[in-house]
Formats: sequence, structure tokens, C-alpha cells
Amino acid sequence: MFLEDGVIIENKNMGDNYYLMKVKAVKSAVAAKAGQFYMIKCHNGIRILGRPISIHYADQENHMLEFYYEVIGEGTKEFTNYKIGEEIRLQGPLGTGFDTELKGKKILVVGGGMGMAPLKYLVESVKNKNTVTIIAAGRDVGAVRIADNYHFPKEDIVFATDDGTVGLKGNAVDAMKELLSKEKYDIVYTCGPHKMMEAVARVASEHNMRCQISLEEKMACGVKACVGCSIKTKEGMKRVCADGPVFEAEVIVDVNPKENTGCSCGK
Amino acid sequence: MFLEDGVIIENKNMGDNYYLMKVKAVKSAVAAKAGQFYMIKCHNGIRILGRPISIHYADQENHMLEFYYEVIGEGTKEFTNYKIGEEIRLQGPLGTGFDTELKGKKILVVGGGMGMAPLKYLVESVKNKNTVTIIAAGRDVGAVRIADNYHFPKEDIVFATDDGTVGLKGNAVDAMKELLSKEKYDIVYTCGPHKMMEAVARVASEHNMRCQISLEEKMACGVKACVGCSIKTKEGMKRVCADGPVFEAEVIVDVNPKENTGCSCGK
Amino acid sequence: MNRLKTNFVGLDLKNPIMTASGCFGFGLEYKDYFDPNELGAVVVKGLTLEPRDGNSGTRIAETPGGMLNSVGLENPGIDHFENVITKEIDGKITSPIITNINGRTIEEYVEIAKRVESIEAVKAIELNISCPNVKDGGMAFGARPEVAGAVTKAVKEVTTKPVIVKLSPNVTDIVAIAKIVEENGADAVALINTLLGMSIDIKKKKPVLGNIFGGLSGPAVKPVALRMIYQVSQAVKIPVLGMGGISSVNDAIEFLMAGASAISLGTGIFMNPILPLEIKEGLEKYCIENNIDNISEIVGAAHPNK
Amino acid sequence: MNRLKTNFVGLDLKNPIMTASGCFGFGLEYKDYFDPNELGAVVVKGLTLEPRDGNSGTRIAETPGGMLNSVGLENPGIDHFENVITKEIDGKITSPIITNINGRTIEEYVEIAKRVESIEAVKAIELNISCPNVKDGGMAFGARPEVAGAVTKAVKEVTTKPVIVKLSPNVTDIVAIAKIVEENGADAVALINTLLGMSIDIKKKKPVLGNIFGGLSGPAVKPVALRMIYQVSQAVKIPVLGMGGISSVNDAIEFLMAGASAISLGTGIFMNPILPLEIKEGLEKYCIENNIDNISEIVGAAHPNK
Ligand SMILES: Cc1cc2nc3c(=O)[nH]c(=O)nc-3n(C[C@H](O)[C@H](O)[C@H](O)COP(=O)(O)OP(=O)(O)OC[C@H]3O[C@@H](n4cnc5c(N)ncnc54)[C@H](O)[C@@H]3O)c2cc1C
Ligand SMILES: Cc1cc2nc3c(=O)[nH]c(=O)nc-3n(C[C@H](O)[C@H](O)[C@H](O)COP(=O)(O)OP(=O)(O)OC[C@H]3O[C@@H](n4cnc5c(N)ncnc54)[C@H](O)[C@@H]3O)c2cc1C
Ligand SMILES: Cc1cc2nc3c(=O)[nH]c(=O)nc-3n(C[C@H](O)[C@H](O)[C@H](O)COP(=O)(O)O)c2cc1C
Ligand SMILES: Cc1cc2nc3c(=O)[nH]c(=O)nc-3n(C[C@H](O)[C@H](O)[C@H](O)COP(=O)(O)O)c2cc1C
Ligand code: FES
Ligand code: FES
Repeated sequence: MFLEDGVIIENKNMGDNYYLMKVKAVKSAVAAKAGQFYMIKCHNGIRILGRPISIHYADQENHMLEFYYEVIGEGTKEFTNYKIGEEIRLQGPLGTGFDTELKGKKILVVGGGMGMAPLKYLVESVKNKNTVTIIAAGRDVGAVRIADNYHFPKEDIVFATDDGTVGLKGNAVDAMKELLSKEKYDIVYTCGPHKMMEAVARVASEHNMRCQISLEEKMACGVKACVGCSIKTKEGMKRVCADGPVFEAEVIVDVNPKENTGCSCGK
Repeated sequence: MFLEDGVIIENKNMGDNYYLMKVKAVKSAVAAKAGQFYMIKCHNGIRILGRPISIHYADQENHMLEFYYEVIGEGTKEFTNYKIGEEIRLQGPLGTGFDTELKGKKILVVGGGMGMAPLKYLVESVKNKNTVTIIAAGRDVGAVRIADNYHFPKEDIVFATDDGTVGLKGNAVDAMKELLSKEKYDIVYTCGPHKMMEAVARVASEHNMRCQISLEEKMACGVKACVGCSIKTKEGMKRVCADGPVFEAEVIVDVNPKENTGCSCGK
Repeated sequence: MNRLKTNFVGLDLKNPIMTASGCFGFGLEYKDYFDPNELGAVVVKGLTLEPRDGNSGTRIAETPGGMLNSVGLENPGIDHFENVITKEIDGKITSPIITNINGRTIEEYVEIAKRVESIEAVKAIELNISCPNVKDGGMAFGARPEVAGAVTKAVKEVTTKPVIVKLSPNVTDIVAIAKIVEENGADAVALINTLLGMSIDIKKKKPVLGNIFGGLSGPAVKPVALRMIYQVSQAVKIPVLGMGGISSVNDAIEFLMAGASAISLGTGIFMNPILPLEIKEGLEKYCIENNIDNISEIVGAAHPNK
Repeated sequence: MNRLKTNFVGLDLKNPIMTASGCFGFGLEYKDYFDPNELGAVVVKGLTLEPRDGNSGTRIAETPGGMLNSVGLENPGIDHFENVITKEIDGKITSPIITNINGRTIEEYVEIAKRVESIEAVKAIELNISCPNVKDGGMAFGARPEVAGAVTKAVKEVTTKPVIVKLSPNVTDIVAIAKIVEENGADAVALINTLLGMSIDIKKKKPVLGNIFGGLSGPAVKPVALRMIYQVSQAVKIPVLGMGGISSVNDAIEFLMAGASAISLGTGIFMNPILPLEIKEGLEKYCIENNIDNISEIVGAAHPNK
């Protein structure tokens, strides 16, 4: 964890409200691990908190980080105005990412919409020593376009969209069930809308598969100093910014479901 | 009075903490009158109030406005980062400027430091129909460098600096007294530190000359809606943003000098 | 269909958008930027019986996301308002005019309310109880429930115009004060007035404001305003006029959902002189997009029972 | 020469810079950004007798120039603090540790103060009286002078450690509260805690925070904090620990000039994790440039008698 001023080398619209930002940042690019994130400071001082954005991809050799972001409110809107050559302050890498220390496993990666942002680097981190299958799900073709940016043969990605504009007409779980009817996997990694992740985790548990999910919470400090992002888990209170954002699904799912302590992800 | 988004066409350091900003703004350039000012909105939303900056020069034909500014705090510091092509929101033209409806008069213009900013356009507005003499006073050579930007023969400007680095070693009043010992003038316009303007006004009054001075006050609205900039005058409370910033010296000077209602200019 | 039409304290308003007292002069100051008759109502600068020069020294200080003012109720007095200003604005401002009135004693409030009673152009009174009460040791009228109740009652007795009591946020329990002014006949409450704050000039080692303290307004105070409006609007039956840091359409919607039946714009106009227009258009758009016949449908939408 | 050396409630501090409770965990969370031993003292997260999970739902909301939190005193409880945390930080944090303590009744405060008394590592107690008093109908201990006095007295009776009473700003008269806690033996007062605020999610038509209300902190509250520190520091003889929106060296100087003998940094650290270091270096530079032997010389410099 440290502060670094990165220099923007690309910041372009990827269709709809999605943007890809490439940043030159030596220490950050080297330190980043899949599933971790950076807090990006807004230039406009009226917005005092950093915006947590996942590591989409890190090119350690070229000292380059990629962020893939969706415009949600004023902060991410502000990001879209940043020009090439402009500096941004990065705080990170933060949190506990995915378990990437696997070898010879059959891995299923299930991403939903913007949830696919952290999964690109996850795939990069595990694909050489394991077999990876990717499900890219979303509302429509725009929501899964992020997969075009993966370093992964597009024809090997299983697409599923609610409106059927690309791939299977259906959701991530439909696609997952279909794959599971043909194949067995050792582990599932998932990131996307909370409801989707819960459903994915349930299916994984039914199939006795390990499942890692990546949560979102509003954050102030990013370093477990403020307990703003704490959630109730089967192992007690956990901080999404430090103990997570990636958790084993079993400690999260079905915790006191009536209490809204799960995840702020309203998608 | 209106709002206009101008486009910056130049924004350069003029030595020390002084900057010249040129802005393309059609309506504003045409409407501007000498001694009036614009409120410039900061891009950083943590700074909510516009910064009042005088019209340094307006090129009506080319729809260009010049602002000459000194870095004082965070707002003017922010201005220095604005790039060519960037938009700035202008509110104005505001206030009552100098009386420029003179003909065949002998005019003395006395500027001190940044007080010379509004006087460039004053000189432009009166020099064709009148005879103009300019005193440019300041701490040192840096403080009077602004005169280089005047469209006026430099050799005709009387310089006075506290440290004698250029022109007479002395202040504006010394220079003024010297000129008055040789010549008579019909009117004095002055802008600069409050103490200087008071001294200039007293000398003017001793010589029975009309004198206009330009004041500064902290402002919120710029349109006499908030009475934040009100000052006590011989004619009752006046709003610097609307009744001024230019006033006849006689209504201002020596008003209840013990009460600090005169001018916030702490220079 | 005018989806913004609102009735507030018996006045039929084109929309629920008003100006905040002290931020819009006497109604015509911003006319070059937008037509003041686009507003639901115009609340004018706080008036006192005698003209006042206000505080000396610096009166404005910017703070992070906000500003302090210590104008100290500079105003030309009720005579000048009645004899000069009402004539100047006559015909030019057709939206209802609301006067903000101030006194140093209950008697002064009563006196000025009586004077306002006879001014036809004025459609309602905003009773500002944030000023120090000289007879009560300088503590604001709005700081003590009994005193707030007493001044409300006294003013109600001498006027037939609706009385909107404007509350100070610098109190432990704003709900208690809102309730007591309601009991004493207030037709509505307005909140919030400014938070008491200060700023220091570290070069001069002195307070920035000549008056040392000033009132904090602008976006910085928005969360406090929303909280108080949310609490008060659930505790009283009279309508709430909400204000405090509104600077965008979304802010306006937040205030309505918190429970304000109408809103006032103050510092936000300094930040953006056409804010009232933008909010008016934004609220219309919001209604259309959300299939809302009248904006009043969202008033209090964030309350727990909704 | 260490120009920042400060004595506060009998503790010799390297400098007057502390952390604000709840914003710095238990002291090691920011160690990758700067050495916590650069701080004058470390004020840790508010502790309660039993572990608490805090409030459910969203707990953080950004506001203009500020933020709301409703963490609801989530903390691992005094047992865990004594048995686990003090061991974790032992040797790693050599700057004095100050615990922030909280209770729902006076008895709970007394109980936890007794527990803290035996913890060697803790050099002083920050008594947070902004929490609701369950026996007193839920109004905060800090809202009523008598109650604030009573809890101060009760805690002072069971501890030998210096007690810094942390005041709530959500009151009509903070000076009265400061005076009564002084009379009841407080060694210092800390102010301000957060302003009560809220924020509304207009898409969901619901409060953003699960707990509806939350505490406002950050630059937005700075003018209110400065005002209260200025008032209180002139009214009491005990020193003031100042906080509320400090996010730069100049802010720190403003707080000292307003009358704070030491300062705490909270939200400002979220904005800039190396803020404490920047302020430390900035204050040193300020002293050198202004020929000040010790920073305490500027404490209260903006007071009228100075
Ligand atoms: C660990 C983590 C990784 C993330 N990675 C990505 C990513 O790679 N790409 C991407 O587009 N988005 C990502 N998000 C979501 C992203 O942080 C929010 O969309 C963003 O903060 C919204 O900021 P805003 O100013 O545009 O929105 P506003 O709604 O105006 O923000 C207001 C406040 O709420 C916070 N906030 C709003 N939405 C969220 C959210 N979903 N999660 C956390 N805080 C939120 C903001 O940070 C800010 O403090 C991630 C969130 C987390 C927690
Ligand atoms: C009518 C008028 C014309 C002016 N013309 C010029 C000009 O041409 N060139 C130039 O360099 N400066 C000019 N000034 C001064 C200029 O407005 C201030 O230097 C500037 O506002 C400082 O902003 P800041 O954010 O850098 O400083 P800060 O001190 O951080 O500003 C804090 C607040 O105080 C206000 N403020 C600070 N100093 C002044 C001041 N002297 N007068 C009014 N408000 C102030 C700011 O606008 C802001 O609201 C003029 C002022 C007035 C009133
Ligand atoms: C410059 C200024 C002058 C004000 N004068 C008055 C006044 O005379 N009477 C009054 O009741 N409120 C007065 N107020 C308070 C505003 O009406 C409003 O309650 C407060 O500013 C909060 O709203 P805002 O944040 O939108 O400005 C004044 C506020 C400002 C900024
Ligand atoms: C996330 C968060 C948690 C806090 N927790 C506590 C606490 O446990 N006890 C306490 O007395 N104050 C607590 N506070 C208040 C701060 O200590 C401080 O008084 C307040 O935030 C104002 O300072 P700031 O603006 O520098 O943050 C908390 C503040 C924040 C932002
Ligand atoms: S964001 Fe502060 S503890 Fe997680
Ligand atoms: S700045 Fe508002 S009246 Fe002059």
C-alpha cells in the first residue's frame, strides 16, 4: 500500500457509459494483484473520498495499469474529462484479491456487467497454469463489451445477455448451469451484481465447488481504519476494503439475509 | 450582465506571481467597460464563490478579453493551471466603471501594483480624446512589469518603485507630487493599495482635482443582492460590486476612518 | 399541465421554488439572468423597523464548499421598503412577495408585522427568529422554545398574512422548537437558517470577518439541513419550506423527499445565477420522466412510512 | 530544537498532532503510509464494554466537501482491546495511546473507565459524550449540561489518567457544556465530534445511510469547529483538543490560532493518508519562517485580547 501519482496515457469511451483508462504508474503496476483495487482521488475537491476502482489489468513490464469504469455519479463523470498526460493520485493496491495460487485446476470465471472489470487480470494471473472458462453476462451487448478488452480468445468466452443481443439469451446462472451440465470445475470466481453472485455461489455450493466472490461497499479509508465498509459475515464483522473485497462465498452468503449488511451494490 | 463561457486562448506567467489570461468571449468582450469586472468561476467545486477580476483589456473586434491576475490564494492558483482551449464561466460585466466620457482633458492615471490591472483599458478608453499621463508604482520592477502590457509608449510612463529598481525611487504619491509641481491635471484615476489611493485622493483634493478610485471588497453575488460588499460612504451604504468598484474619492475617503468599513484590501 | 403548481400556506404558486432571504436582494437584482416571475415566490432581504448599516469590516468569507456571511441585517428599513421598494418592483414582480422580518425584542417584531400587514404586495411573512434577543441576554429567539413560541404568537395576533417561522439550526433540539411555533399558530416553518461559524486569517492572526462570527451557508451545510427538515417535517403538520445548500436539481429533489413542501435557493444562486431556472426545468423533466402529475407527490417520499 | 514539542494534559508530546477517534483504527492501519510514531499521540477507535457490530446497511456517504458516517461504534470491545490489540501494537507504537470510551449509561462509562485504568499502554482517556443516553430517553450525554457534568465526574472518580471530554457540536450552547465538564474535573475538552446530518438517495427515495442519520465530518464542518473552539477556549482554563475538517497545514494553524492546544486529524487522513506528516513538516516550517520557538506560542493568537 502506498500513494503514487500515475500519468494517464489513455482514457477512452468504450461505448455506452463505459471507459478504459490506462495509467503509467511504476510501483502500482508492479504491486497490483488480481482482485485488488485502487482508490482514485478526484481532482474536484468538493468530492473528498477516493473512488475504489478495481485493477482491470496490470502490465508489470511496461508499468501500466488499466482501469475499466462505468459512469455512475459525479466522480466517475469527472474521470471521463481527464486528459492524456494528466496526473491522478492512486492509493493502493488495496484489499485482499482473488486466490491466484492455483495449479492445474479447471476454473470457471463468472462476470456480470461491470463485475467483469477485475476478472481480466484474474484470468491473466491464472490462465497459464490452469484451464479457464469465462462466462460474460450482462443486460445487453454493451454491458459485455468489456470482454473484448480481455486477452482471451473471444470465441472461447460464453456470452449471456438478458436481451439475447449477444450469446445465450439468459443470465449468468443459466449459462453456468448449462456449462455445469457438461463439465466439472474446481473453483468458481465471480464478480457482478450481488444477486447474481449469490445465485452463482448457491449453484457452486450445490456442486460442492469452492467459490470466491468480490463485494462492493462504500468506503472512506480503504485500509480498515474507519470500519465504514464493514459487513456481517459468518466469521464476524469483516472489512470489505481489507479482508475483502474478495471473500470465500460461504462466509458471506445467507448471513442474516433480512439485515441489509451484505453489499451496497444496488444493481 | 450575463453569463458567458469564454475559451482561454492564452494564460501565461508574466514574471513573479503575475499572469495574463486572454479569453475569447464574444458578448463579454463587446459589453466590457473600463473599471468593470467579471466574476470568474473556479473549476474546483470546493471554492464556491466567483473571483472578481477586472477587465484588463477588451478587444471588441477580436472578441477577446484580457485579465491580468496575481496569485493570492487557492483560487487564483487554480487559474494558473487552466490550459488553452479550456472554458471558463464569466459573470459580468459587473459594477460601475470609470467615467470615460471625457474629452480634451488632462488625465493623470495612478496605478499601484495589481491596481494597474483595470487601468490599461481605462487608458485605452480615454487616450484618444484626452491627454493621458500614467504613473506606474510598485514594490519593485516585478510589480510594475504589468505596464509592459499596456498599449502605451513605455518611455511616457512614469515609473516609481520602493526599491528604485526602475524609475524613481519612491512611491506613487512622490511621483504624483513631482508631476503636479510641473503640470496641472483635470482628473486623477487611481487603483492600488487602499492606503496609496487615500494618499492620492488627498493630494488630488488639495489640488482641487476630481479623483476616481477603485475599491476591492469580498463579494458573494456581484449584483447587489447579498450586501456582502457594502461599505459606509458619505452618501450612506454603497455596494462595491454595483455602485462601485469605482467611486468618486470624495464620497469614500475619511469616512469614519476608525471603523474598518473602507476596503478589505490589505496590501 | 403544470406539474410544479404548489399551494403553500394558502398561496397558489407556479412552482415550489423560492429565493432565500438575503440572497436575492429585493427581487430585481438578478433580472438580467432570469425573469424573477419564473419563481414560485420571492423572499426578500430581512427587514427591520429602522434602516441598519449592518456589521463593519469584512462580511464575506469563503469556506470549503460553503461561505460565511456577517452582513448583520443591513437593510433600508421598513419605511423605505414600503415607500420606495414596493413601488420599484410594482408590476415587475408578479410572483408573490414574502418579507423576512426581524426584531431585537418581541415588541419590534410586532411593530414590523403590523407595518407589513398593510402592504398589499406582501403575501406572507417569514419570521426570522435566528437573531439575538437583546432582552434575553443576546441568545437568539430561535434558541429557546418558549421565546420562539411567544414571538410567533405575538406576530400571529397582529397579522392576517400567513406566517412562516424561520428556524435557527444552532440548537440542540429543532423539533421541539418547530412544535412550539406550530402550537403558537405558525402557518409553516422554514429551515435552515445559517450555522454559526468562523474563519481565521492566519497572516493577520485575526478572524476574517469583522464581526468574528458569521453564518455558514452553501453545499457544506446540506446534510444538516436535510436532517433537520426530515425530522421536523415528520413531527409537525404544517408545511416546511426547506433550504440550506441547494445547488442542483438533484439537491432540490432530495429536499422535497426529505419533507420540504417548497424550497428556497440562496448561496446556490451566487454559485450559479440561473440555478432557479435550471431547477424549475429539472423538476419538470423529473416529473415527466417519472410519470408524476404533481411534484408534491414526492414531498416526504423518504419518510419511513412511505 | 523541537519547535513542536507540546505538553497536553500532562503528557509530553513530540508535537500537537493526534488522530481523531474512529479515523485511524487502532494505530497501525496507516503504517505503510507513514510511521505512526511521528504523531504526538494516537487516539484509537471508540471502545465499548461489549463488542459491537455497529449499524447495518450503508454506513458512509459522501457530501459536498464532507462525509457522513454511521458506523455506530462498531468495535471489538474492551476485552479484545486489552488482550489482543494492546499486544499487537506493543513496541510498534511508542507515541502515547489515548482510548476513546463510550457507554449507554453512566455506569457503563464508569465500568469501561475502570477497565482502561489498568491498561498501562493507555496514557489518557477521551470521554465521548456524543452517544445517546439510553436512560435519558436517547438524548446524547453531551446534549444536556447536567448529564455531561455527571458522566465526567463519575469517570474522573475512577481513573487516575487524564480525561479529555469530547463534546458534541449538536447543541445550542457548547460553552455551557464545556464549563460544566471543566467544573466536574475534565483535564481537557475535545471538539468537535460530528454534526448530525443525512443524505437521500433520490433513485431509491430512501436515506442513503442504513441508520438514516450519520455524523458529518470533513472540510465542510471546519467553520463550525473553529467557531466552537474559539468560543470554548476563551471560556475555560483547561486546554482544548481541536478537530473538525482539518485537511491542510493552514487549517492546522487556524485551529491553533482559534485556541486549540493540540489537534486531531480524522477525515483529512482519508483524503490524504500522509496528511499528518505534511502538517508536521508544515508546522515546523511555519515556526522557522516566523521565528517561533514553540508552536504553542500561536495557540489562541486570534483571540481578542491577543
Ligand atoms: C472494491 C471495489 C472495486 C470497484 N471496481 C470498480 C471498477 O473496476 N469499475 C467501476 O466502474 N466501478 C468499480 N467500483 C464501483 C465504483 O467504486 C463506483 O461506481 C464509484 O465509486 C462511483 O463514484 P461516483 O462518484 O461516480 O458515484 P456517486 O454515486 O456520486 O458516489 C458517491 C459516493 O459513493 C461511493 N460509491 C458509489 N457507488 C459505489 C459502489 N458501487 N461501490 C463503492 N462505493 C460507491 C463513491 O465512491 C462516492 O464516495 C468498485 C467498487 C469497489 C468497492
Ligand atoms: C472589483 C475587483 C477587481 C479585481 N481585479 C483584480 C485583477 O484584475 N487582478 C487580480 O489579480 N486581482 C483582482 N482583484 C482581487 C481578486 O479578486 C483576488 O485576488 C482573488 O479573489 C483572490 O482569490 P484567491 O482564491 O486566490 O484567494 P483567497 O484569499 O484564497 O480567496 C478567498 C476568498 O476571498 C476572496 N478575496 C480574496 N482577496 C480578495 C480581494 N482582494 N478582493 C476581493 N475578494 C477577495 C476570494 O474571491 C475568495 O472568495 C479584484 C478584486 C475586486 C473586488
Ligand atoms: C448573504 C446572506 C444573507 C442572508 N440574510 C438573511 C436574512 O436577512 N434573513 C434570513 O432569515 N436569512 C438570511 N440568510 C440565510 C438564508 O436565507 C438561508 O437560510 C441560508 O443561507 C441557507 O440557505 P443556502 O445555503 O441556500 O444559502 C442569509 C444568507 C446569506 C448567505
Ligand atoms: C468514520 C468515523 C468514525 C468515527 N468514530 C468516532 C468514535 O468512535 N468516537 C468519537 O469520539 N468520534 C468518532 N468520530 C468523530 C471524529 O473523531 C472527529 O471528531 C470528527 O470526524 C471531526 O473531525 P474530522 O472532520 O477531522 O474527521 C468518527 C468520525 C468518522 C469520520
Ligand atoms: S473503508 Fe474504512 S474500513 Fe474499509
Ligand atoms: S457582492 Fe453581493 S452585494 Fe456586492
